[in-house]
Amino acid sequence: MSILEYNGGCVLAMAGKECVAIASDKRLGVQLTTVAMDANRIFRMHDKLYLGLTGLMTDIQTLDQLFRFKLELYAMRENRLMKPKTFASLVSSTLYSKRFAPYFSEPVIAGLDKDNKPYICSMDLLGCVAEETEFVVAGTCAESLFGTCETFYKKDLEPDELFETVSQALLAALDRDCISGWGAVVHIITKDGVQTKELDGRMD
Amino acid sequence: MEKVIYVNETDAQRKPLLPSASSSVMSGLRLTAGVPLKDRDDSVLASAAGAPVKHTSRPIVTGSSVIAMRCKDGVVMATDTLASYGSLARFRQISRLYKATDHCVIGGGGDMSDFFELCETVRKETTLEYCYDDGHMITASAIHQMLARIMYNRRNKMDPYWNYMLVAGWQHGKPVLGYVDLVGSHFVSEVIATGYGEYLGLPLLRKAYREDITVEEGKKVLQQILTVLFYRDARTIDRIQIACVTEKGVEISEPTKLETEWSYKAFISGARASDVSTW
Amino acid sequence: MFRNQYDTDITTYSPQGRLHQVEYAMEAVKQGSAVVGVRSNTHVILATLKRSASELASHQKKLSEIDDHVGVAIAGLTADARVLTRFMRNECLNHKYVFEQPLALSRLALSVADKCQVSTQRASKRPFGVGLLLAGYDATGPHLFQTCPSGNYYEYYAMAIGSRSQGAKTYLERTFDSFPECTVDQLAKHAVLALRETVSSSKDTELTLENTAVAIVGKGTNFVIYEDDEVKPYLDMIDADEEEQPAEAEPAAADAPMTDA
Amino acid sequence: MASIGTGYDLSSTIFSPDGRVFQIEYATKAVENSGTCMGIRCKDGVLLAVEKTIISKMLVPGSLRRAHIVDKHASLVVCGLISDGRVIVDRAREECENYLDFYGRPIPGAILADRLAHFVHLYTLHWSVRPFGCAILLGVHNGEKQGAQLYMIEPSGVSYRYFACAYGKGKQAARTELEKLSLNDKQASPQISCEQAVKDLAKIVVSVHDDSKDKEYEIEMIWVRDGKPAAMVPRDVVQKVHDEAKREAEADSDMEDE
Amino acid sequence: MTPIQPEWTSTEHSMGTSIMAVAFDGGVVMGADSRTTTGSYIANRVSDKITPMHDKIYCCRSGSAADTQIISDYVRHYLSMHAIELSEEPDVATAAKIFRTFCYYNKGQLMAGIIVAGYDDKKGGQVFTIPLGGALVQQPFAIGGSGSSYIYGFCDSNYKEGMTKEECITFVKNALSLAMARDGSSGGVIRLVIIDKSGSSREFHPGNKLPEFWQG
Amino acid sequence: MNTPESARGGFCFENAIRNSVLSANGYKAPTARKTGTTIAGVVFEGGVVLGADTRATSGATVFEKNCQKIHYIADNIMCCGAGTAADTEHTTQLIASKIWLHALATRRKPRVATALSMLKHMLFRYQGYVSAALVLGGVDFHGPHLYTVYPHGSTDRLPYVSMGSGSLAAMAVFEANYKDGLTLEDAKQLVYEGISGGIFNDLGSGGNVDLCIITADGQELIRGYAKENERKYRRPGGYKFPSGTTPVVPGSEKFKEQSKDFALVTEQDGMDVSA
Repeated sequence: MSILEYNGGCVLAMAGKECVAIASDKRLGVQLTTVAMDANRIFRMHDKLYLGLTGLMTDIQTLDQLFRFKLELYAMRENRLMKPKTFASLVSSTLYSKRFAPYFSEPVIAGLDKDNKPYICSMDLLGCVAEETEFVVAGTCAESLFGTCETFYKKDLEPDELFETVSQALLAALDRDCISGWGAVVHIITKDGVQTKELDGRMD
Repeated sequence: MEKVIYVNETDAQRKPLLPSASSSVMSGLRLTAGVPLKDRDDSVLASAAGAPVKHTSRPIVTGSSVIAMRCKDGVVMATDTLASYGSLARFRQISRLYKATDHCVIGGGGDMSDFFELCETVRKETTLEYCYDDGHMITASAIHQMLARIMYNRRNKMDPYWNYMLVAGWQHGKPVLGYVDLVGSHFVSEVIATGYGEYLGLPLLRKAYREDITVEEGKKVLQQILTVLFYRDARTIDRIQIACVTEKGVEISEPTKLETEWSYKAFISGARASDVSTW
Repeated sequence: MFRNQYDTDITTYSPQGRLHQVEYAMEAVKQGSAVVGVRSNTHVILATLKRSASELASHQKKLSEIDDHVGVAIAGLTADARVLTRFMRNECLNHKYVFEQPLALSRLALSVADKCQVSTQRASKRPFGVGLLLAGYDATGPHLFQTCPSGNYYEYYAMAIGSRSQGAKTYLERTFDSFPECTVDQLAKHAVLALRETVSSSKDTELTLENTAVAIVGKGTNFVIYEDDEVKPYLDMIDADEEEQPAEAEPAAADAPMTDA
Repeated sequence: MASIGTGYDLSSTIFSPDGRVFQIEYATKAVENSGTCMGIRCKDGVLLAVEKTIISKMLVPGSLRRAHIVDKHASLVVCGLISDGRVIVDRAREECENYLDFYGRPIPGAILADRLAHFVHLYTLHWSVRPFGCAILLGVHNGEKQGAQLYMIEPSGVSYRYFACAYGKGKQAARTELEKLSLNDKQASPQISCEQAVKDLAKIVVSVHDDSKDKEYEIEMIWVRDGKPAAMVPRDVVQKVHDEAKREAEADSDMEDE
Repeated sequence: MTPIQPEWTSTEHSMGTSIMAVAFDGGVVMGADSRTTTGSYIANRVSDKITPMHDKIYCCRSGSAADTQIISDYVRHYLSMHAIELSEEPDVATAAKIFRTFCYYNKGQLMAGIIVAGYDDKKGGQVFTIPLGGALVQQPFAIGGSGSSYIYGFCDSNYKEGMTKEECITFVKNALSLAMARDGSSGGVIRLVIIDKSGSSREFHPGNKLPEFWQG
Repeated sequence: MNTPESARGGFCFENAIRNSVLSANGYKAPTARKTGTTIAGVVFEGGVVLGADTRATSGATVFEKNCQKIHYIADNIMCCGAGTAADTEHTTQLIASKIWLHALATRRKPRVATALSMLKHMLFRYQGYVSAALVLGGVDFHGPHLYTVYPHGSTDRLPYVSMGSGSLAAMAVFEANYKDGLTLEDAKQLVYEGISGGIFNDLGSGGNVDLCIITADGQELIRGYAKENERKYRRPGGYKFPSGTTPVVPGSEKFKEQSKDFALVTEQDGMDVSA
C-alpha cells in the first residue's frame, strides 16, 4: 500500500467563468478503518486562494501550517496578497526542496487572480506543477475523477452550474473509491465571495 | 524418442511395445526433450518444500532482432547473421532463417540452441508430412500455431524455449506473417519486429507499410531498418540475410554486407585541445 | 458355420495364413443395417437406414458429427462405433488445438485404421466390430473413406456397407460415373436411391421419415445431419421419381432379424 | 499339412517336435497370398514395385497404399497384410527420426533393416502378440559412398540384402524373370537405371499376374534415386509402362497362338 | 502499476570500449572505437573517446561516460593551470599523476579506466595506463576497455619495439578493428590521434572502411 | 532546527528519517510523476530544431495531456526534459536562473556550452538521483549546438539526438532519414516525424508535437505543431445538471464575502532587470 493511500481522500478543482471550484471528500481513515467524517483537506490561504492537500494527513496539516505561515510573512513583508501563480511556485519549490525526503502530499491549488481569472493547478509530491485550464484532481480516486471530469466538464460555467458539475463529478468518483467519501465539501470562489456547501453523499 | 507434443491417445498407442532400440537415458544423461516423470515430480516436491527448482533460465548464445513485413505478393523477413555470447560477437556467420517448407520460413531470435531445437521439431513434422505423401502439406499458419503450443507448453513447465520467432508463409494465395515468443503469446500482423527491432524497427515498418506494398519494396525497407539496427543495437552486425516467401516459394539470400554511412560532417570532427568545449 | 481350432484367438493364424477372428469381426459389419456414401466433385453425402429394437424404442442413430468438416456413418456394433467416434473427435480437436486447422480426412482415416489394427494383433484385445464410412471436406476437396475391423481403409467415390449393401453397391457401380458433376440434390437422390436398394427386397421395410437419415458435407457446407421431418424432401425426391417410372418389384429376401444397428 | 490338428501350431511360442514354429510359417502364408512385390537395385537408385488388386472399381486410384515413404532417403513396400505393414512403416519412420536426431545423419540402410528386423522378430517371441502377416521390401539410398540398398524383412524377422527380390503370389516366376535382367557386373555393381527398371518391373508384374483370378489390378512403384528424395513413381508414368507391358504381352501371346 | 521498462531506460550511460595507445620514437599513436551504450542500445555511435588534456597530451576514456568526462574536465582544468604557472608545456607524467589522484582517491565511486598518452620534450612519447583501482603504470603500449580482452594475444604477438609512426598506426587500426568485430560493446568508427613534437593530428576511419584482413 | 523559511538552498532532508521508517514498515514511497516522453533535436544549417511530445504519466495513468517539455534556459538556449517531471522542471529552472545571473555578470549572451557544463556538473553531483535526461540545444557565438545530457551527468554532442522512452523510435526515424545540410524546413519535418514516431509507437509518449526553432535571430516555440491526437468525442452540448440536482446537507451552506482588510496589490508580471 502506498503511503499516499494511508488516510484516503481526494481533491478536485475546476475552473468556471470568473469563478473556480475546489472540492474534497471528508473522510479520514487509517487504512480501511474510518476514524473521522469531518476531515478538512481544503484550506483557505486567502479569500481568493484555496489550497487542497491529499495524501498523509499529518503532512497535510504540516503543510497547511507552513504555507499559512509563509503567506502571512509575505503579507506582512510585502503588504499584499499573493497571486495564485506565485503561490504555486512557492508550493512547488517548498516541496522540491525536500526532493529526497518528501512530504507525502499532492496539492491542488485553486484561486482567482487579479482579473478574477481562474487559476488551477495540481502537483505531484515532488512539486512538479501541472497548470490546467479545465480541471485538476488529486488523491486516491484521481483516475475516477479524471474520468468523470473529462465527461462532465464544460467551458465557462456560471457559479451555480459549476457547483452542480463539480459535485456530480466528485460524487460519481467517490462512489467507486472505498477510502474516500463519507460526505464532501465544495467551495465556489467568485469575485464576490466564497460559497461553501456540504454534499449529502453516500456514508458507506 | 518421444514426440514434443503429447496431445492424444494415438501417441501413447504408437509407443513401441518394448523400449526403443535407442534407449533414452544413458548414465544419467538425458538424450531427449522429455523429462522423466519422476524427475518432474521431484522438482515439484522440491519447490513445494521451498527449494528453488532449477532450470536454464537465461539465454546464452543469442540472436538479436528479426523483422518482417507482409506484402501484397509475399512476405519478406530479415535478420543479421550474428549469434552473440553476452557481449562477445561470437558467431558472425550464423543463419537465423530456417526454411521450413517450400512456402514457409521461420526467423528466430533469442537463444540459438533453443531455436535450432525448435527448427528440428518443425523439420520432423514436415518430414512426416512428406512421408504421408497425401497431398496435404503443413501450412505456415499451422506451423505458427504449433510453435505457439510448444512454447506455451514449455513456459508452463517453467522451462521456456528462450526465443521469439516469426513465421512467414504463402498459403491459399495469401501471405501470412505470425509471431511467437517464449511465453507462448502469438499473433499475426502485417509488420512485426522482435528484440530491439521492436523499438527501432517497428516505427519505420509501420510508416513504410501500405496494403499494396510489393516484396521488392519491402526488401528495401527491411534493409534500411537493419542498417538502423546496426547503427543502434550493440548486438547487431552489418551482415544480413533477407528471406522472401512468394507464390514461387521461399528464397533466402546469401549473407550480404550492409551499406553504412559514417561520414556526416559532424561525425568526423573530433575534440581538439583548442576547442571551446570538449563535449 | 464352419468351426475350426484356429478361429478362437486373435493371435493365431490358420494354416492358410488367415486370421479368422478378424474375418468374423468383418462379419459383424455385414450384420449392421446399411449405410451408403457418395461423393461428387464438391460434396459427400451419406444415407443410412436406422433400425429400432422394438416399437417402443427409438431408432438407433447411425450418423455422427466428428468435426465441422467430417462426419461418420457406422455399420456394426454401435458400442464399438462409439469408442471410435469419441477417438476421432479427440483426434480432430487435438489437431485443431495444435495446428488451428481441420484434420485432413486421409490422416483421420489412417489414425482410425491404425487404432483398429492394434486390436488385431494383441491377445488381450478383440477387433472392433464396426465399419465406418467417413465423409468430409478438407484442403484437397471432398473425401469418402471406409474403414474395416481389419485395420484396412479405402477411399471410394461411392460405397455402401452393412446388411444387404450388395444391392446398393450394384446400383452405385452402375451410376457412380455420373456423380462427379452432380448437384447436391442429384447426389442426395443417388444416395437415397442406393439406400432403397437395401430395403426394396424386404416386404415390411421401406424408407420412412423415421428410419432414414441423410448427411451432407462439402464445399462451404459443414457436416449436417438430416433426420425425421428434415429427410422428407429427400424421400419426396425419389417418390416423385417413382411415379414416373415404377420400380420393379423384387422378391423378398428372408434375412435373419438383426440385433444391432 | 502335417501340422494341422497337432496342437503345436496354435501359438508362436510353441515349437513342434521337429523344431518348427508353425505360426510363423502360417504368417508367411499370409504374405504369399499377397499381390507380387518386387524390388531392384539400380545404377542410380533403388526401385520397388507392387501389384495391387483393385477390389472395386469405385475405389479412388492410389487408395490402399502399399508403397510408403519412410524418410527422405528411404522407402518400403508392404507384402501381405497391409494394416500390419503400417505398423512397421510407423516404426521405420520412428527409427529414421531417432537416428537422424541423435547422429545427425540419415540412418544407413543396413541399420534400418537391422532395427526393423529386430522389431518384427520381437512379435514372434511372445504369446500375447502374433507375428506380422507381412514382409517388407526396403529401399534405402545413403548417398554416393554407400549407395542404394535393397533389403527384405520377412515375418520371421530375418532380413537379407538383395540385388533384386520378389515376394508374394508370383514370387517364383518373378524371381526367375528378375534373374534374367542384367543385375550386376563382375564388381557386383548394378547395370540398369531406375527408368529402365520401371519398364522391366512392369513387364514382370504383367507376366506373373494371374489373369484368371484377379481381373483388375494396378501397379504401385516407389523409388529413391541419386540426389532425390524418396518418391512415388508418378502414376501416369506407371500407367504408361503398365499399358505398354500389357500390349506387348498380348502381342506375344497372339504370336504364340499363331 | 508501472509498465515494464526496457533496460536502456534505466541503465547508466557507459562506454564498453576498445581503446589503445602506442608510443613510438618521438610520439604516440592513440586510438579508440566510437560506441557508447546504455544496456545494448547504442546511445552514440560516433562518440569521441580520445579527449585532449593539453596541446600534446590526450587521454582515452573507458568506463562510465559521466565519471570519465568529469574527471577529464578536472584534469584539463588543473593541467592548464599548471601549465600557466610553469609557463611551459606540462609533462605527460604530470597529467597521468593528476588522473591517478582522482581515480585512486575516489575508487569507490568511480568507474573509469583511462589511458593517458602524449609527448613532452623531456621524455618524448609516453603511454600511461590507469586501470580501475587507480594504479598508474607506464607501458610501451596500452590497451583498455571491454574490447581489449579480445586482442591481448594479437597485440602481444604483433607489437615490436622500435616501430615507426606508420607501423604504429597500422598496428592500432588492426588491433582495434579486431576488438570491434568481436566485442558487442565496441564498434562504429576508429578515431586516431597522432601526437609528436609538432603537435597533434587526427585520423578518422569510417565504420564501413575498417581493415578486414582478419576475415577469411 | 530549521525554521520553515530557512532558505539555505540545496535539498532539505528533515523528513528523511521518518520516511525511511515508514518505508521500512511496508508503506511504499510513492512514485513521482514522470514524463514517459520522446524528446529530440536536429541541427540544421544555421540553427537547431528541438521537439517534444506532451504527455505526462504516473504509472500507466496519463496525468497531463498537453504539458510543455521544452524548457526555457535563455533566449538562445532551450532544453527538453525527460525523466522525473519535477526534476527536469526544477533542474532547468535552476540552470536558467544561473545562466541569467552568469549572463548579467559576464555581460555576454550565454553560451550553450556554459549551460551544458552547469547541467552536467549538477547532475553528476547527484549521481543520477536527480533523474533528468535532457536534450539541450541553442545557438551562440560559435553557431548551433546540440547536446544530450544523461541523468548521471554524461553528455554527447551529435547532429541529431533523441531522449526518453520513445527515443529509439525517434532515433530510428533520424538514422533512416538524416542527411548533411538540412534546411530549416527539412529539420522541422525530420523532428516532427521523429517525435510522432515516439507518440505513436511508445506508450509513454503521446499527445501533440511541440517544436522549438532556435537560430541566430532568436527562438520560436511552436506549441502543438502537430495535433494528431485531439479528443474525438464530446457530447454535443455537454452534460447539464439543473440547479438543485445535487443534494446538499441542510444548513451547511455558508457564504463568506471577500474581505476588504487587505488591498490586493497588483503584482507585476516579471521584474524588469534589463539594464
